[in-house]
Amino acid sequence: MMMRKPFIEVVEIYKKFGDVIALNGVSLEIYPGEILAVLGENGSGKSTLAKILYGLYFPDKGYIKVDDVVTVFSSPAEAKNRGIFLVSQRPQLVDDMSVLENVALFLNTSPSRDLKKKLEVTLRDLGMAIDVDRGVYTLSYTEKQFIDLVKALITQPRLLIVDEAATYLPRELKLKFLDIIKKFAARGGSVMYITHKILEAIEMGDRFIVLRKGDVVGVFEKGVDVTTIRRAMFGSEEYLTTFKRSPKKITHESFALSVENLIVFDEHGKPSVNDVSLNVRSGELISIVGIAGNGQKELGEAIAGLRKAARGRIMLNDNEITHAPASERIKKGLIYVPEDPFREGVAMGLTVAENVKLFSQSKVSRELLDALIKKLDVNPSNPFINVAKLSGGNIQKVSLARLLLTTPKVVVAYSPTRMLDERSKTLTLSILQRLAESGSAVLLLSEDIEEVLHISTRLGVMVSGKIVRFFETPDLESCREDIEKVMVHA
Amino acid sequence: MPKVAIVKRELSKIATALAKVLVILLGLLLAATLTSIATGNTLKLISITLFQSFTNLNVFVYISTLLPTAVGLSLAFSANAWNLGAEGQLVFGAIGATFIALFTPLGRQEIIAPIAALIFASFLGALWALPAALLKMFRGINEALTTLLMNFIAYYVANYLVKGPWRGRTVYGYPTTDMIPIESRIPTAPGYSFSWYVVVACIAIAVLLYLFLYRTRVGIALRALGSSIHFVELSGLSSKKLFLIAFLISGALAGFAGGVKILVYHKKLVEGPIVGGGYGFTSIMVSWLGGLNPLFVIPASYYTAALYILSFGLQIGSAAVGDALSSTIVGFLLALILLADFLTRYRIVIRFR
Amino acid sequence: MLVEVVKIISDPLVVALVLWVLGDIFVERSGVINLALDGIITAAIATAFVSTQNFGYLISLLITVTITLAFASLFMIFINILHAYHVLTGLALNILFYGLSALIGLRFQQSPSITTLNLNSLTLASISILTVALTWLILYKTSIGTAIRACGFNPRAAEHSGVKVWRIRFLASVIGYIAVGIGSYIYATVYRGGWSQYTGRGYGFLAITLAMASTWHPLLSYPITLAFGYLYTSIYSLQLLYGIPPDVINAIPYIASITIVTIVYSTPLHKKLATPRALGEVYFREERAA
Amino acid sequence: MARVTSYVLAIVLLIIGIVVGYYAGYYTTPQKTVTMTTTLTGVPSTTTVTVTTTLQTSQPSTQVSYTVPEKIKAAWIYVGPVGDFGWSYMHDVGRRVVAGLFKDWLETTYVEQVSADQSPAVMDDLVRKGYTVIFTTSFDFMDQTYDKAHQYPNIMFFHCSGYKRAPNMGTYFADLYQVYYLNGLMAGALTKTGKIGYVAAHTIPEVIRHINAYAIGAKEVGEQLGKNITVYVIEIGEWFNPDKARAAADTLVKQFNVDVLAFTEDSAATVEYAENLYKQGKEVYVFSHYSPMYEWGPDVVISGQLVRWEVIYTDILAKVKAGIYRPGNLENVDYWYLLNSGAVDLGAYVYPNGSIMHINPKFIPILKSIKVKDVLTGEELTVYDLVMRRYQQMKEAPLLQPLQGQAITHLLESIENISTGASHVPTVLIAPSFEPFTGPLKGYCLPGMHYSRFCTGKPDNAEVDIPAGERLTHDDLWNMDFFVSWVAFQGRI
Repeated sequence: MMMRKPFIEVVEIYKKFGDVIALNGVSLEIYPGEILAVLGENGSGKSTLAKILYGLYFPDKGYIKVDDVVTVFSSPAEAKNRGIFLVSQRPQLVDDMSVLENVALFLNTSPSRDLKKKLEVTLRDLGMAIDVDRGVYTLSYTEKQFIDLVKALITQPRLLIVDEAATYLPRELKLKFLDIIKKFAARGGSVMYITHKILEAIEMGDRFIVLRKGDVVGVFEKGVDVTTIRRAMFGSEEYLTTFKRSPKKITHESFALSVENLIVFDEHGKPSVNDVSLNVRSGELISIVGIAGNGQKELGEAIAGLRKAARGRIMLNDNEITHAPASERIKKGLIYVPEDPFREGVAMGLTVAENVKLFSQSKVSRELLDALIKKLDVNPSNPFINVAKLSGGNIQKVSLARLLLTTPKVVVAYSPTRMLDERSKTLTLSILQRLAESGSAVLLLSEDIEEVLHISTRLGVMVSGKIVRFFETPDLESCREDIEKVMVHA
Repeated sequence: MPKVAIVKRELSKIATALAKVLVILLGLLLAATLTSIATGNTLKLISITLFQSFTNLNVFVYISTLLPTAVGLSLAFSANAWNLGAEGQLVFGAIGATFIALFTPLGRQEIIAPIAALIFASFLGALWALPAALLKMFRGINEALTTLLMNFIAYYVANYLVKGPWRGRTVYGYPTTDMIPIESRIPTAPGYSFSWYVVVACIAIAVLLYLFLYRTRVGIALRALGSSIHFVELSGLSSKKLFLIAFLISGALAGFAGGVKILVYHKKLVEGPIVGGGYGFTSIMVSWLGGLNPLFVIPASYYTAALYILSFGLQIGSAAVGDALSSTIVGFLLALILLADFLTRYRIVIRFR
Repeated sequence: MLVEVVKIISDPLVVALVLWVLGDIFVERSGVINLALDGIITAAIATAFVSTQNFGYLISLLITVTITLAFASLFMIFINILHAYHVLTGLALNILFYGLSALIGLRFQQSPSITTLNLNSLTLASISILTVALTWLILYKTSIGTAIRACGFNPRAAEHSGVKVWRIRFLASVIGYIAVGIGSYIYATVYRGGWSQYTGRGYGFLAITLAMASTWHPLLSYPITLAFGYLYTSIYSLQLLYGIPPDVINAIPYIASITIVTIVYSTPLHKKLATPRALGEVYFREERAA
Repeated sequence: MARVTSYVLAIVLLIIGIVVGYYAGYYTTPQKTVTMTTTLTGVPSTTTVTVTTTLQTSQPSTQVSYTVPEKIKAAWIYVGPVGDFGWSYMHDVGRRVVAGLFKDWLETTYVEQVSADQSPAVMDDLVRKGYTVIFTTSFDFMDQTYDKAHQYPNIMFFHCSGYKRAPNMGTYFADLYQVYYLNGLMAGALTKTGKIGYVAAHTIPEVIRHINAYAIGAKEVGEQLGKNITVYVIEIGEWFNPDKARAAADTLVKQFNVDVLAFTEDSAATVEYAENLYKQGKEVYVFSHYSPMYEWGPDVVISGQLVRWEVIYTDILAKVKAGIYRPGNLENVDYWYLLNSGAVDLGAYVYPNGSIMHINPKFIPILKSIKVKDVLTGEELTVYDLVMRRYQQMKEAPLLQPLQGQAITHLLESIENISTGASHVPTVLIAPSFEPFTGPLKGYCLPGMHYSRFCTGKPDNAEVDIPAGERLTHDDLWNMDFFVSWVAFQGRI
């Protein structure tokens, strides 16, 4: 394999944002037909590297060699012309246009009838039945991610950069997604697979490169073990996953949050939450899992007040809040942790301190602020820095500050750990668990059973807008297979 | 082929400010030179006019209209409330001030009259902003559109008043109201045409609004509204109420400016386009020049005011400089600010490989 | 009734207005707030007028369109390369363009008027209808149109799809300002035939407002512009017949616009009309915010 | 690295700042001496000619020490751009004439596009730059000028079209109503439908005078030719809006079958419109307004009104130079210049040699072919001769000539002639022997306007009945708030 010429060589790439060095002279090469896994924590520079390769960022120093031609890309269009494409963490589609138009945009052709036929065939071959005239905003996250991948494959690229794109897909779909990528590599395409999940990387990669704070700290061949990679990723720092489910300690008999026969419609007037009832007592941590697009998001938003409830009732400590605006519910002690920190978790353009100030109903002293930043491990720790300058993971952490200011009566969280590396994920989950222990009623809506299995007191599975089954045993881990079966086959 | 890219530059605040000042100064010199070449006036004459425009105390004439309006707009814009109707709100403020001064007994009370007139002017300004805000909140209608259209309607309301029911008895049929009583006028500084009271009030307003926007929770929430409505809602503040607040404050401040125009400059209500005079639109520009920060709006309004003085000053005593050339020069100088802003925030990278 | 409609459709002022609105739709569909339109229209009218006097009608059309494109390019340099705030740039450049319009007009004017071109109703009507159709086709049926709209909806995603946002915005402004240039030419040579300082000032803002009212949709913009044009040009008879004061009459088109938009928005129709969400967004590729 | 660059930048900037500051300071220093010259004081001149007679009670005129400066610096403030080819343009033509005429001792400047609230600051600036005579040429500037006149007692202000005066602030105006009457005569002769249109900017007394005079003229001729004359008036509500003027003209022609147009709006749009119609084969005639607009419509312009501000400016500035006008005695200076002064004239074109084309040659044969009677004498003559006779009658107002420019004379303007008591000189003519606004006239009061002695205290649309032989006075003209009954306006058709 080493005898072959690399398709692309990255030479001494250096990129700085303000005072933060994102990439500090990174060099690597990718060969045709191989999957190069790039690993690293949040803020290690993985995404920056991907964006430089795709022409979204312009490197300060260093260059790229494609087919022995030295270059740097100053726009994605150039990268695309060289057969490079990036499927990123968030599907990059134009929401207001149809699927067909998005693909046409990518292919630089008009949205003609021929293209429509071609696209429909391609999608059918991949086993996706999507009406291509639908507006993208009506698609689920999964569907969007697939379209993003499919449109890249239509052009038959030479290098596919996959930046955490499969990380958040539900297992079954993820397998399908990864399969497509593997097939692509088998046909001779190059893949740069970026992830922070070590197991996923080992499963996919032919070679491994580990980044830490902008430096390449390890290059491994196939057959490397998890510990080696982990050591490279985290350095000497120890990282723990010790969750002990605390004994059920229900302080109240009454329900802190109860949802009765709730129906919520989506953008097309179809019920995405269909007759859901559930109760959460103080001190309980209840999880609702399901494959993305089965209504967890809408359920969470309806409880938070960001989405209208069509029928049913939502009660908070025996007060009806079904039609109260979101702001009212927050004041009454219901805190919602959204999935997307960029759009809902923080206000870009404000400083960290100002964001925290908004969460708090009372005055925030400097000491409290510093303590919070320390507790949440926000980096850099300057509270007067603009949030927009932080990395995605750190922004998510800032948005969690809302949980630490008071002991809320009810916490509703929807996929709060998406975009987080393992350390931050642990931190987030432990915060939620601690809140439940100190008497909050916690409702955790998720698409990832791994993360909720260890901490939930009760677990519901949601399929097509309905909660089909509750699991309530002290040892949820033992039910894992059952839960997965219900999620997929209900 | 060389690759050209634009990347961010991070300068310290002082360096940014100095660089901007430098670009502006060089721009002024360049403008002076070009003007003198174009018109055949000596560079000396043009330079004197330039210097005098920036040192003329009469800049406060314009500042006292532009500053309050622009400060209010910067609040609205940072809350994503696209109030393009400052012009109309200003006209309504003028109508309000005239009403108090001319048609109520308050108008004859010293000290009370101007204060009452300004308060009512602010109230009417806010009131004229209200329909657009309500239409946006309850019907989702683009507020930029409605406010823009309501400017014209405000003009015609004022026109209707001065030609109809409010037409003065002592004005020989001209379309104006009678003069407002002396008690309700605000005296101007001797030798100049502005009022110190108003200037102080305007600067106080700017500082207060800065404190409001950057130090209070509601103010911070208003700024957060610019990036995410859901975020604000999830922080326990009603985005609708905040939107309304932003709209009403910007309307009220435009109304205040309109009141000032009546009490200090016009001393009677005149036709809408004359009261408005395009200041509502210029204020939009000023608020962006100041980066939507009330404190920076102060120098921005000073600069714009000086350019007003300049555009007239250039015409005086020099050959061949009419409004055409001076407005070209003013436009050129404003464009230079944009260039200065670019140079301090970005740099162009050219790589040959 | 039919006579009235034909009269409005072929009114040169309305035809010019339609072209301005369509030109604005192109530019704003690509995500650029087009406030410099007013200044550019003013300057284009002055150019059309003086170049017709100096070079005749045909060459003048070429000159007008070229100069309009030159002005638009200046605006686009500020937006796309200097990354300046759209609103600020538009308003600042307006002042420059007003000044330039007067300089051009006063410097090159030969006599105070030109003989207006006598185009028949059919020609005028077909100019505007063709432009409407063409705008719709380009925006919704071609790859360029798709790219333009994508830049207005979400420049980041568009860039990610391999669209050079700055280039597409430039292209959109070129197409749009060709329409604006022709509109200004029609105003100067077919409608007015005369020029005085700052002729045409205010129509740019009117066009922007009308484009906004029609949610930047070319097909919708046509009836809305016609309705406005009718109210704007033909209601003075109300004054003589019913004694309605001029200021009330002058306000009617604006009040009607707000009413129409309110009614449209109260129906489900507006949900189908996707508006350029990123309008006014200063797009910088390396911005780290998602 | 960034820190070092910023320090270097700071130092460089500082140096440049100092250089620039020095440069600016250096060039501004001599300016101070210039301002000094304006405040020169000296012994009052003994050659003063005082024409003022205190007529109105006013504030005691402030005693200002003043000598006539060697060089007089005069400034004009215009409300619009000079390039409007209307109001401001004609003022500037006047300015250029005096600037050339008195170039030995007069220095002029102008500031254009000034709005009412900007004008005080502009006046401050002008005073600071040493201008001692300031002409403010818009009604909008009246109160601001008045205030500044009090603030700067030794600067002379002249305000156009207003009615407020101060010891150092005079007023002037050139009124066109007599010319409109002459236009009306021709309109009455040339209309085929008997329907005549008028596009009005605002219905203020000045424009009402124009419309009434025009209507009176049209009826005088039209009635004799068996036409039922109606003057349709549309008010557009703006002084300058070419497109609205055009829309209004279009409405008048298309919907009210009007075939002769006149207007008060500061652009040539109405003329352009009529010329376009002519090219499309429809004949609608028009009168040019204010500036010579013949060139805009050589086929359709019959005649028009011309203003020549230079007549007034020459008079004022010559008297300023002679020391006749000085700060302190302008309280009663009020120019109300009519045809007899030369400040207004009948016509639409000024030939390169300076003579005026009173009537478009195209229409002279037609006007000469229509015969009517002079209503005063009963004599039969052509319309052309009638127009010229009236023109001459109004141009002759001998006795008041030297007194003109004084508010006091307004009281005498309506006195046609005066008896001397000497038997060999029966009467002396002092006002024009013909005045359009002479009874009998019937009209109606305009809604919302009640100032004149005819309409004060009366309801809207009340009848106005001016008895035969009564000549309206200056005050009546200034306050005119009624239309003659054959004017159709706002629902009164």
